[in-house]
Amino acid sequence: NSSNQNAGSNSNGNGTEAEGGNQAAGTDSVKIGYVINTLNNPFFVSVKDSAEKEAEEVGTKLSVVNANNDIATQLSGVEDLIQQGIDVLILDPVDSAGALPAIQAANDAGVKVITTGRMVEGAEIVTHLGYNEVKHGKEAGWFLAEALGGSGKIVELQGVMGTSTAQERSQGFQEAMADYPDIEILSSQSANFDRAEGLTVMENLLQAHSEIDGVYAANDEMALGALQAIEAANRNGIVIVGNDGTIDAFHAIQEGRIAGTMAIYPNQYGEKAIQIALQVANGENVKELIELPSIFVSEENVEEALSMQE
Amino acid sequence: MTTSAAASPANRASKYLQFIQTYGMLLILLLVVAIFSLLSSNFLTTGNLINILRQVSIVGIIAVGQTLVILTAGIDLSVGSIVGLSGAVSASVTLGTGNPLIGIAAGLLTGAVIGLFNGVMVSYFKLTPFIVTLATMTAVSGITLVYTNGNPIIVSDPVYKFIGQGYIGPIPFPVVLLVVVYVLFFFILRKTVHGHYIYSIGGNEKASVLAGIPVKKHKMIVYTVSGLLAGLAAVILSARLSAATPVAGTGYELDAIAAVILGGTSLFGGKGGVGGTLIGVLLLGVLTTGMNLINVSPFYQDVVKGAIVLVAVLLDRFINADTQ
Amino acid sequence: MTTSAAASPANRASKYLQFIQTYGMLLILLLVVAIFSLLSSNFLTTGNLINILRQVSIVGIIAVGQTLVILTAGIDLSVGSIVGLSGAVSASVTLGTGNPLIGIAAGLLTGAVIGLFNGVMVSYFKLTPFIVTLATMTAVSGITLVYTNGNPIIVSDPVYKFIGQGYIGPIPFPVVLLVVVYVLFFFILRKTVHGHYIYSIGGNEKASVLAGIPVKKHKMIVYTVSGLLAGLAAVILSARLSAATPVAGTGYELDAIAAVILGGTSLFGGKGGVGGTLIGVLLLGVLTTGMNLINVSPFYQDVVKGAIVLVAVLLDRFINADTQ
Amino acid sequence: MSEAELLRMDDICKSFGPNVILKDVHFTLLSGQVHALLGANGAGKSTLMKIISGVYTLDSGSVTVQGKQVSIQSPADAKRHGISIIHQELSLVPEMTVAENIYLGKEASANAAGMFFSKGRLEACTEKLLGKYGIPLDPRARVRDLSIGHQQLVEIMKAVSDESNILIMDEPTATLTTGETEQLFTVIRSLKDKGIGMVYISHRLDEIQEICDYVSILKDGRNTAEGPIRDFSSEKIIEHMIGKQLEHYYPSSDRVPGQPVLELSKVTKGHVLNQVSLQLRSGEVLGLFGLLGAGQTELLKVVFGAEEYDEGEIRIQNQAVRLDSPAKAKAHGIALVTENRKEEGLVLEQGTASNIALASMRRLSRWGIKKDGRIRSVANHYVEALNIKLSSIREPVKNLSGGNQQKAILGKWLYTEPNIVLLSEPTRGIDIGARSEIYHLLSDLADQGRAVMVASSDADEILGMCDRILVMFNGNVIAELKREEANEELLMEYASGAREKKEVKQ
Ligand SMILES: Nc1ncnc2c1ncn2[C@@H]1O[C@H](COP(=O)(O)OP(=O)(O)OP(=O)(O)O)[C@@H](O)[C@H]1O
Ligand SMILES: Nc1ncnc2c1ncn2[C@@H]1O[C@H](COP(=O)(O)OP(=O)(O)OP(=O)(O)O)[C@@H](O)[C@H]1O
Ligand SMILES: O[C@@H]1[C@@H](O)[C@H](O)OC[C@H]1O
Ligand SMILES: [Mg+2]
Ligand SMILES: [Mg+2]
Repeated sequence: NSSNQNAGSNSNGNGTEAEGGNQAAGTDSVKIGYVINTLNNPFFVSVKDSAEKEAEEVGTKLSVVNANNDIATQLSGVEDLIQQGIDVLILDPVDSAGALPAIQAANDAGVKVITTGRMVEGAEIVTHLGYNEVKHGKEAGWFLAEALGGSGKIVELQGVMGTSTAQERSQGFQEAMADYPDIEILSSQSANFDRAEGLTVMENLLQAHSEIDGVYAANDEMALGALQAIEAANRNGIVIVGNDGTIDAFHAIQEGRIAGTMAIYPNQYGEKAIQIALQVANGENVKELIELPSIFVSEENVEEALSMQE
Repeated sequence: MTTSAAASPANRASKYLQFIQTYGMLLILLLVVAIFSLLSSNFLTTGNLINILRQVSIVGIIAVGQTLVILTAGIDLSVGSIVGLSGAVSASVTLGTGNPLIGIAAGLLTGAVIGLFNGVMVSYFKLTPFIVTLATMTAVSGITLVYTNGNPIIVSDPVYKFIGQGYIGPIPFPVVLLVVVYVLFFFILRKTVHGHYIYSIGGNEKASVLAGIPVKKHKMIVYTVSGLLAGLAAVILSARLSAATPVAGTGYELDAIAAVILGGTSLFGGKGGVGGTLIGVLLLGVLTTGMNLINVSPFYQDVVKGAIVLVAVLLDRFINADTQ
Repeated sequence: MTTSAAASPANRASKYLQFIQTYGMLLILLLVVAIFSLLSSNFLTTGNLINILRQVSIVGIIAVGQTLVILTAGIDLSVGSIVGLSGAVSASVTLGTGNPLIGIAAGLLTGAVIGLFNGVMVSYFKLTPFIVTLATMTAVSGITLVYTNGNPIIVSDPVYKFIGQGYIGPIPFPVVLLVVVYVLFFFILRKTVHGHYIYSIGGNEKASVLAGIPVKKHKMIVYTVSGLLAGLAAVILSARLSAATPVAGTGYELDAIAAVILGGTSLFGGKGGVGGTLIGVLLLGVLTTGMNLINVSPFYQDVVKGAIVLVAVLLDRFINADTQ
Repeated sequence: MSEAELLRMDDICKSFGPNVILKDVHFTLLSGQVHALLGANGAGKSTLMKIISGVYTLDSGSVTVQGKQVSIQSPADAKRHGISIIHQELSLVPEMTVAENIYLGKEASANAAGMFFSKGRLEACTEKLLGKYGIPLDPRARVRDLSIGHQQLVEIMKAVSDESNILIMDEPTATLTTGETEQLFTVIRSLKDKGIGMVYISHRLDEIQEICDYVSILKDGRNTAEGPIRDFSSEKIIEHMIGKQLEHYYPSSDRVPGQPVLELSKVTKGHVLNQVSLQLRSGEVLGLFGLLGAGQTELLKVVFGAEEYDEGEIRIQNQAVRLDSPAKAKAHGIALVTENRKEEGLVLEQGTASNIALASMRRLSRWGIKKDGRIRSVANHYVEALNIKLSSIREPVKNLSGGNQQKAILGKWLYTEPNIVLLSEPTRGIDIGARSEIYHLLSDLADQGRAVMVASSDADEILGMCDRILVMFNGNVIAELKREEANEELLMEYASGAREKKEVKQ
């Protein structure tokens, strides 16, 4: 059912020009390479699935390579795709740094490059489908603060230390908290974007602090892990906020077990990346910067969000 | 007999040394516990100690299998990936059949079958354990992704969840399982012929073959058990999370191996046991929890952890200076 | 003498066996290359072969140091973390001083110092290599985070970038370095006293001590070299990427160890060499690139990779069946 | 007991790669027979025995056990056919106790319940077994802590406790003293009475004469002679083994020793060495005689810096020295030929050339780079001089026969051109021809003015080759004897503590 036509209609501020233009002549001869930063979490798995689905629908060749969260693997993947003879490269960078040589290599080989997710400074690209992780951290932080009425004790679960996603989301979150002097961050700990670690770190934090009002988690996997810990400890009433907008998180929001998540619709993300790649391949004009739909999902809009995530 | 007379005190001394050797690390564990207790009043509480035990139960159980494998001078790198696949299988079969027991059995079986495969490759095809289990690890993580399509599987069956979240009296069920597994394998290593052969194979495989011991069979069993225990750990983990995630277990093999070696089992086989492993597991668990509790910045946690492990083994070395 | 007469053919035969033993894996590598060439017309092109060499240069260089360590019956788990820290140091010092040579020296030195530390702990304090280097690995990753504050460091100095992105004629500079390192250490292992001692220490440490060899010193050197080479790999990596990221290098130790063991070096020391390691490195590199080229879905890549590695070692075992 | 045929091997061939090791060998063992299998180092004795005990498989030929043709593929198969072997090389689990080693693989025979394991019951069984044969071992002692001789006793008892019909002993006495050897003979005689057939391999011909009924001799992997022992004098055996007669088995010596080069005063180490004082002069061969565990090995290791000592002083050329590592001792011109070749002597995976070069790399290199040509020629020199039988100087020494391995170790140390040569059981496992060559070699060293100190538990060899003899008992040097005044009885009396301390000259 998910026709690609609705991509722009219900998301905030996207600027795709070429709705319907993806059936243009020559789709089947276009080869797209997609280097995706990781498949280690459901979010990016959805991105990949939706991209593959879209490619199949429009009948174009798509090769997906997993960079495995490693910039060297990312570069190798790009090089391998160039050897394969792709026309357009979609690069979902592992990090805001370290992608430049990969993009250059593609340009040198005459491959057009689109980046998604993180912006790569100084790169020669056709367009960027982006979002802003600092902003995400901030928005999620604001929501949490407001949900607590502007005061309370909270903990932060960070992602893999040293990755730009973790850094930027944490930065945004901290900036948001700066606006709320009555909110005390009891502890910031890393749970490596992992559900099982979210569980154990939260168990420890629950041991350490008899009063916790809120949890900010840099992704939904950690938020869901923390949720298990909190429920098992019967520490009811702790407000949990995550990032990503995975199906599991939406269900938990529906059930009222977590408060909200900063959602970047992964299925639209993959789908749109393919559509734009095709436009680029066909020499159509695209905007230099296309902002990906991202929206904070809470109890209020979770049904709508779920219906979009099919 | 001139020697028997002299032997007894020597024997006693060697037992004493062995005690210190195994329990030198215990002293260090107690020291670390004492330090954390001073630094955080929440550390030395029943609640937190139970918390720690529950947290270490998963890697702790895996580490038992790893101990057996390492005692035979092998290694099993596939256990982490087994946690991923076994968890997915047991969760999905539970959902599919509606019967948690069938699901759990399927999860355990998955682990045992992968372990058996490793064991056959190592024993009968004489392949290097490191490469075999590394290859299995890679393949099994791939299979997990294919099987789950990369998505987590939610399980809410109460019986299933009990494995990870239930209690027997005040004791969490995973802790009960942990204790049962350690007691059982302590017994197996000490009191059964199989356990005896594990030591002899690791101590001198050639001599064991020459003694007519069915070395291949026993090695195969050991890898199978390691897989089975990883399957059990998978069930506990997914039950604890009410979900099986495809990345579950990543890196657990290294934690388990570290615990085994910290606990005094030699990578060259033949020396050590599950008692030491438990201490190693606890030491690593206490470190993680302790640092969360005293709120060490995540940037510094690894520095502190690495340093403490190093100091621990250095201290242990000085305690054991003469026994080498 | 009866022996000299018999010696020649036997000698030749044993050389032949040794050739097959080392190069059995080479045959398998060639087989894999042939298969990929059939499956993708883009595979067997000069461009792609150079591409593969450049890609494997980083882990390839690390694997040389790892080979030396493993030959002494040790292991070095810290190399991956050294890549992170050395890269950060060399990038930041390059930025700070404006002098890429000083930066590169600082990066290499960082690696060597960490390696030296490992070496001292293993040789002089007699700690288990596995635990020491695991602890260093943990601590060093932490230090990298603290040092970089978790942020990447961009370097755009052209001299610096040349190390990773430059060419000598048609050959990428990292490939030149790779070749130099392999040739150098092939020579060191075969033709120098230090190399001779590496084998004797790994083959029988006790006998080496009793032969009056300064075993501790040589072990220490080996770990230092391993750290130094990881530092070199770090410089190449950061130069290739024009950036050093704090998580760079994570997991490279396992890739390097896998290559070493695939290449026929025994984890128990004393047997093997860098020739085999190069083959192991290439096999793993060819697999990754080949699968990308023939467009194997990422979920299936691990399954295929694990399976091929397993088949490779099985084939190798059959080729070598008599030599065991 | 009737002389039933227990074992029969016909037309046995075995090659390793292109090397033909055994060619059409036949061998027959009767019930109650002690059958000597003789031959020079590398003749193929161990290989033949490994074929019947399931370690190697034969290329062609047939094996018949008690009239039935059998195929033996593994040690377990061999045991099932009632064949046990005491291997030439120790195959014990060092971390385990004496009892655990003796009953390894047959725990069930000592335990009631098959699956469970009771250390206590094993120990009781071991106690009984050891008591029966009067072997002085503690069932609970860890094998790692035993001297190599005691380890050998464990190995023997391990095979004896199998209660097999066929028992193969591959150089069981190489590490035993005369006393222990006598004990073993008692064991052998009692097994013989039970009709057990035994294959006995040894390089000590006097033992052969004493205990064996029948002799088979191999040379270069072929049968050369066999028959009842009464038809074989030692001279005849030697001739069949090495193809010629041996003259001047021991060297004659009329040296005049020079100045002391090594002096120990009151060196003490735990319970192992007690106030040991001695002098070693240039131009002499000094013998160190003692029973198992008397401390000779420890003494040599202390002098070589391989083990620490608690008190006392060591002087070299009148200079007090602190030898805290073998490297330092080597720098002082000391060499130590260790007794345990596999553990302490050889890098098994490496070739003979590499092993011989190992202790002299400094001389065999320049700027840290090996002189490969020089290494080869040195190795070839010692292969020739010591008559080491091998197929290539690069072939891993693990493939050499036991005696040839021992020679490779000797070569390694001879090439260091030491001034002070310490040797611990240097002829262990070496055939009679080569043994004599080694005696002459050591004598030549002394003639050149070097100082040689040999620890041995073989009284005959001590008496035959040494200018002066020190006897050790319980960590003490209790007697010093001149060659002329010494004889075997006297040595044994001192060594067993039956005779009180004799004044030791300082
Ligand atoms: N595994 C092997 N590979 C290659 N050659 C071998 C192997 N085992 C033995 N040999 C060779 O076979 C020959 C016979 O060896 P064997 O051990 O049977 O001699 P032996 O008669 O027992 O000598 P010793 O008296 O020294 O023990 C030797 O030349 C030896 O080098
Ligand atoms: N590492 C050790 N731990 C405990 N006891 C030891 C150790 N090494 C040696 N011993 C004991 O020290 C004593 C002296 O041993 P040593 O090897 O010097 O005897 P030896 O006289 O050379 O005997 P042999 O004739 O068997 O070579 C023995 O009783 C031995 O068991
Ligand atoms: O959204 C996150 C992604 O950006 C990061 O790279 O990996 C973890 C995810 O949850
Ligand atoms: Mg022999
Ligand atoms: Mg001795």
